[in-house]
Amino acid sequence: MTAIVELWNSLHPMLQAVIKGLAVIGVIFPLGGASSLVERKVSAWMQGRPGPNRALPFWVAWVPGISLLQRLGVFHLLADGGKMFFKEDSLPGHVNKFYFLLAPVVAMIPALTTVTAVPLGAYVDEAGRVVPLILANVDIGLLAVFAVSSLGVYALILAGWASNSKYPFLGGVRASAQLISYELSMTLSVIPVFLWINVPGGEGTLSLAKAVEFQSQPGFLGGMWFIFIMPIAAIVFLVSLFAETNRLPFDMAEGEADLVGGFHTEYGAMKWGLFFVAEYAHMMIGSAVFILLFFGGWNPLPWIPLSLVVGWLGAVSPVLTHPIIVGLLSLGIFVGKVLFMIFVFMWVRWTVPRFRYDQVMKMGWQKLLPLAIGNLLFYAAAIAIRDLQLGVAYWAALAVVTVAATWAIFANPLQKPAL
Amino acid sequence: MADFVFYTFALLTLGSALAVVLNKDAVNAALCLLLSLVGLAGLFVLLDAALLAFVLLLVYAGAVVALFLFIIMLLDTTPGAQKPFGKLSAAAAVLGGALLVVGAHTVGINTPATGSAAHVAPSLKNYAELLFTTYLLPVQIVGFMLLIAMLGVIVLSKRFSEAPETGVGRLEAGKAP
Amino acid sequence: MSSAPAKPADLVTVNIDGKEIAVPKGTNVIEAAKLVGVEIPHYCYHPKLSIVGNCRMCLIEMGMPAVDPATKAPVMDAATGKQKINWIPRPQIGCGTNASPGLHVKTSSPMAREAREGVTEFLLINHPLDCPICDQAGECKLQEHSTAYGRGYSRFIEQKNVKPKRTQLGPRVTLDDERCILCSRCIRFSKEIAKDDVLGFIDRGSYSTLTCYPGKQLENNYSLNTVDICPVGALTSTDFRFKMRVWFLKQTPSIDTESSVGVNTEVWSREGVLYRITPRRNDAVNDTWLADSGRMLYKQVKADDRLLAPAIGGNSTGGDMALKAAADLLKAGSVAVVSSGRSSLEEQFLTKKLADALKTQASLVSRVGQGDRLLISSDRNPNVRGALVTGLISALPSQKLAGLAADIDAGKVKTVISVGEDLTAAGLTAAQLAKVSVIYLGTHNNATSAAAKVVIPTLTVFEKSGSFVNQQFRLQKFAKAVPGPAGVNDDLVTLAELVAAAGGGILPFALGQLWTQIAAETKVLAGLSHAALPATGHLLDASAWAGLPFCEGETLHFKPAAVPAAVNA
Amino acid sequence: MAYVVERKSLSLSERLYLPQIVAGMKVTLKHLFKPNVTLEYPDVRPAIPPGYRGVPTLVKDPNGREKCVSCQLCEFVCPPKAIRITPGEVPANQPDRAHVEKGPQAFDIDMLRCIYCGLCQEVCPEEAIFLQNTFSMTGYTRAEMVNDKAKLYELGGTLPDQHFKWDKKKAAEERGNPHH
Repeated sequence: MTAIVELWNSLHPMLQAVIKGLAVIGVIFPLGGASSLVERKVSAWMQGRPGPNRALPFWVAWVPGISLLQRLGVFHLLADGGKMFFKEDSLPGHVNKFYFLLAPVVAMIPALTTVTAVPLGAYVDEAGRVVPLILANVDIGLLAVFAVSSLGVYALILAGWASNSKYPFLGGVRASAQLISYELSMTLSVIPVFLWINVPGGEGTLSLAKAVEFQSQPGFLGGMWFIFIMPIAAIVFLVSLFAETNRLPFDMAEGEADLVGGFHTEYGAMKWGLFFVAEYAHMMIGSAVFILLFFGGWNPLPWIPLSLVVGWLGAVSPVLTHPIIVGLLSLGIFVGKVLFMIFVFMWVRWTVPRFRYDQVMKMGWQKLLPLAIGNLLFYAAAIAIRDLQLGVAYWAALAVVTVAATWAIFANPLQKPAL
Repeated sequence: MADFVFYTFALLTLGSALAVVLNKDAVNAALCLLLSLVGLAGLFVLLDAALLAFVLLLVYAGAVVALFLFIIMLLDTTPGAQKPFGKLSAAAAVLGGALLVVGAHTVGINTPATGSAAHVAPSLKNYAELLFTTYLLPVQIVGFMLLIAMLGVIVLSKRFSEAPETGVGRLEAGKAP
Repeated sequence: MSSAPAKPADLVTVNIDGKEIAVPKGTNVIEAAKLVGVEIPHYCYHPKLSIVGNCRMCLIEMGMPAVDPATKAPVMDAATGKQKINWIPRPQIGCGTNASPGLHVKTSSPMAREAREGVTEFLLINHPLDCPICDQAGECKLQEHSTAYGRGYSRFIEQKNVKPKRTQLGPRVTLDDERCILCSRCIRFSKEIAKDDVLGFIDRGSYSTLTCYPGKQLENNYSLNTVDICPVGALTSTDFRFKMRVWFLKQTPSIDTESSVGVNTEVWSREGVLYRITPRRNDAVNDTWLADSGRMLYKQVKADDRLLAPAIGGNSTGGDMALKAAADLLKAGSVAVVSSGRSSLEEQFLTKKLADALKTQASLVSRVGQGDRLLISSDRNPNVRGALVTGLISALPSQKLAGLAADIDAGKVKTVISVGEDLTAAGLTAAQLAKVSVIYLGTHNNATSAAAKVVIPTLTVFEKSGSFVNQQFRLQKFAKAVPGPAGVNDDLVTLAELVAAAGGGILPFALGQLWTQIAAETKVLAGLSHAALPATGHLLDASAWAGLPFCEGETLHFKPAAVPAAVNA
Repeated sequence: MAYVVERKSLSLSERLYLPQIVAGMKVTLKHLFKPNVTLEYPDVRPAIPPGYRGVPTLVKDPNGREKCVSCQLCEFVCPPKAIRITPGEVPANQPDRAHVEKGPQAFDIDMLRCIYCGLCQEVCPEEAIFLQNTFSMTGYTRAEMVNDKAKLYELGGTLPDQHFKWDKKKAAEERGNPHH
């Protein structure tokens, strides 16, 4: 095991980076594909159906127990992938060919680039410090994720426009308006978290690893995940995340009931498949960020940080505290949480019907954005009162203002826009 | 290595900026602008100004250019339909060029040569402190200007879209046999 | 029946179901009831046959105004203030009861209904009830009246009578004796109308059976009329037997083309296929009859020798090519036009335009056969008088084209265009035909089409609309029953194009527009239009042709004018 | 006249969406663990209930004789005009059927048109046409989807006859006139 570590350390840093990058991509891509199968299975089970369970290549049919994999539809995944690669990749005659071909590639770029700034786990080094597993541990991690993923909208705009056809165009227009609208509330909703993290006198940071670190402290408030501290922010972020990833109930850009297939109507084969994988990659990155910020990252449970678990493992056997083991453990916990979030995405998709486009816009601008701003103001005030130790009177004033504002928004049964 | 990356990004930035001006198709121009911004962000990263780079990407590349594209696609501008190079454009070009030279010169004499003195990577905290202390007034002024511009746009677009509804033409249209 | 309006003195007022109506004296109650819109069910009664009253279906309740037997003074009803009616306690037959002044009739009183229900039950006792295989189903009087007056189930538990099911009464008529209700319509028709007394009943009671006299057959040319008038499915047409249920068939009014009588017919078709032809009632022409020979004419539509494609010099070609070839021949000049008495009036009008454009006089071929004094006249062309009306010809045609033959021999004619006439049959020899270029417009192959330079197929009378003028100078229209074969143009289109090619100007070929021009240019047709022609035809003013020696003898509703008949025979 | 239906104003939890969505998710989650209700069709065949209206077929009587007399009532009543019959006379050399006189020469049902309404079965006076259990009809060409007479009898088979209408008729014919 040590040999592996030494071999790894002996590699050129550039080569290390390339291998790490490839490893992450090598996980994201198949996970995107597998998610499509899971989506089919989950939807089927929720609807009382068995889902895909037919495909079985004849040359493996003799393997005992293979029928379980068959019932789980694993070979459908292979068949779907194979189909994507080998079916005829038609290029309609009326499209703008350059942008038409560019769009799926553009869709993949932000999906894969954002991974670099997302910590995927952590290990405890010899000095006892928790070191995050991250490709580029930059100070402004969250901003990098937001910035790069905001470029994802170009894929939809370009696909819609280059298709030179009504429905894709409408899909592209919808997508761009929706993504820009919800980016605001999304960004605003995470600011309280970092206000909370960046205590006075400390180092200013936007690092996601720092956010996890903050949730792994000892003590009641220290081990508390942010979902408990600022639930409104978490909800606003989650809803915006659904909108940003174009998932139901916000998949206005596809809207097969009214737009055939939305921006990807004219696409087929692997070009379409890239959009598909990009959507799942977006979901995964978004879920990862959500979990890092609000659900304690790679900590198994609230108030039970990873380091505590490592302590327990050390009590069982010192071998288990080896960085590789701990790294894999944290990675497992984190990926498990992310996959559960993916499941939540599917769960919501097969529960809630699609919004109308005017409802989407109304919710974004008239509900979520004011809510995010109010949330930000509330926590700014709260943090100020806490840090400056202004005393009970100010707490009482904040409580009164909050209650009054809440009453003003919700007490009036008339459907006035909130705030 | 760093030089190679710098020249690559510089070439990308300048080349696509030139393409923005020279391109006849508005969509192409907007996308070249995007490329130029990405290149600029890369240059910022080389200068260890990662925050600036990603804010640039987030605000300009992610939102502003997307809105440009949005408008261009909705208006369906046909390439080659713009007006010829007029006197006003020439004057604007001369003025802009002069400003560029002055600005570059000012920046050149005010900036210490590379490699000298305390070159500290600007942290998030530095930016925040400067923004909320030294540059608080400019930030607020710029914010108000943007607000005023936004309100102006809303008022202008409202008036134009409502004009035919209250105008005489509509009444007459109703009376037409 | 007299067509002159009845004088008021001949009218008597009767009261049917409470409605007063004035009817000619002698009208029976069934006809009188029809005038007030009441249908009295009947089987044996037929308006054109004698009355026997043996089916008892038309039973009605009848009464006369009461008079005091002693003083002959009307007996008044105190309650209503009207004359009291003495109702006869037993039902009377409607067909045998003639209108008399003051007659009161109840057609649907409980007594009349009960009587009809009883008659229906008796008729159905031995009826085989094989409607699913019966050709009459759908137009069967027994079926209709059983629906109205039957009880829906049978109280007859004994064995039904068994009679022969497939008796050949003649070459065209098959008898199913089990279905026969012994109304004797067929017997009366044979005796009274066809004057061929071959049918009769033998045996008694439920053994009664319709049969031919020993050694005789129902084989006269009107035998199928017995099938028409049979109220049940007993007499069936051997030709139409088991071919198609009548409710699928579309009825199109048409005219029988076999002679100048112009019998009104109904053509029954389904999806472009003809199935049968039946007479259409026209009291001024054919009453309700039609000759058997006229019923078989529909077979020419699907005949093997039908011309289906245009040809030049015997080789099939496109319609445009054939028209162009014909046009070239016409432009070359020295053309003779042979027209036909079988063409419709509209075609004859266009043919006249063609002859005018070619500066020639069209000739017509007459066909003379033996008339049967009923519905087949000796002039076997349906529309010779149409040619006179349109001015295509001014004198009656002869049977042979002697003049044309002479012209060909003299070399005066280079091209002959024949509109539906077989020139060989009209007296031209093969050698004469070989000397000229023949343009033949026709429906079937014959010696002329074989010898023709250009052949343009045309439509049969069932595939086009138009009109004929019959021997009474009655203008009668016929309508398109089925579409023509693919690729065959309407005859009017073909002729209009030929006229245009010959330099006669652009003529309309749509029936409505063409009639506007025909009515404008033809004096006796002024003010008429094809669309507005009544179903029974329009009698034209024939005074202009009164002196012509037509060859026809007397037929059912036609008396020849007193001119020497032999002149043209 | 149109009139406006006043809608009940939404309650707070309804306006917040989230409680409603969570309630919905509870329902879907319950279904996630419920057993499947799908019939895995080609492996598991559905039980056809009595009275099922499958592919229309022609049936023969217990003696193996054609029941249809080509009365064409089914052709007449068929709403999508899927049935096409060419009637014909039963030749005299069929001793056990000649007394029926009439039978179909050709009998085609276009299954691309058929809507399985069952009116043909309803209207048939001879009880010769039945919609039976077959529910799956496939073919590669349009022509294959037209069931001709032979196919219809193959699909239909033989059904018990309750009336023996034509047998009685034949017996009466052979007996002659028994009364008097």
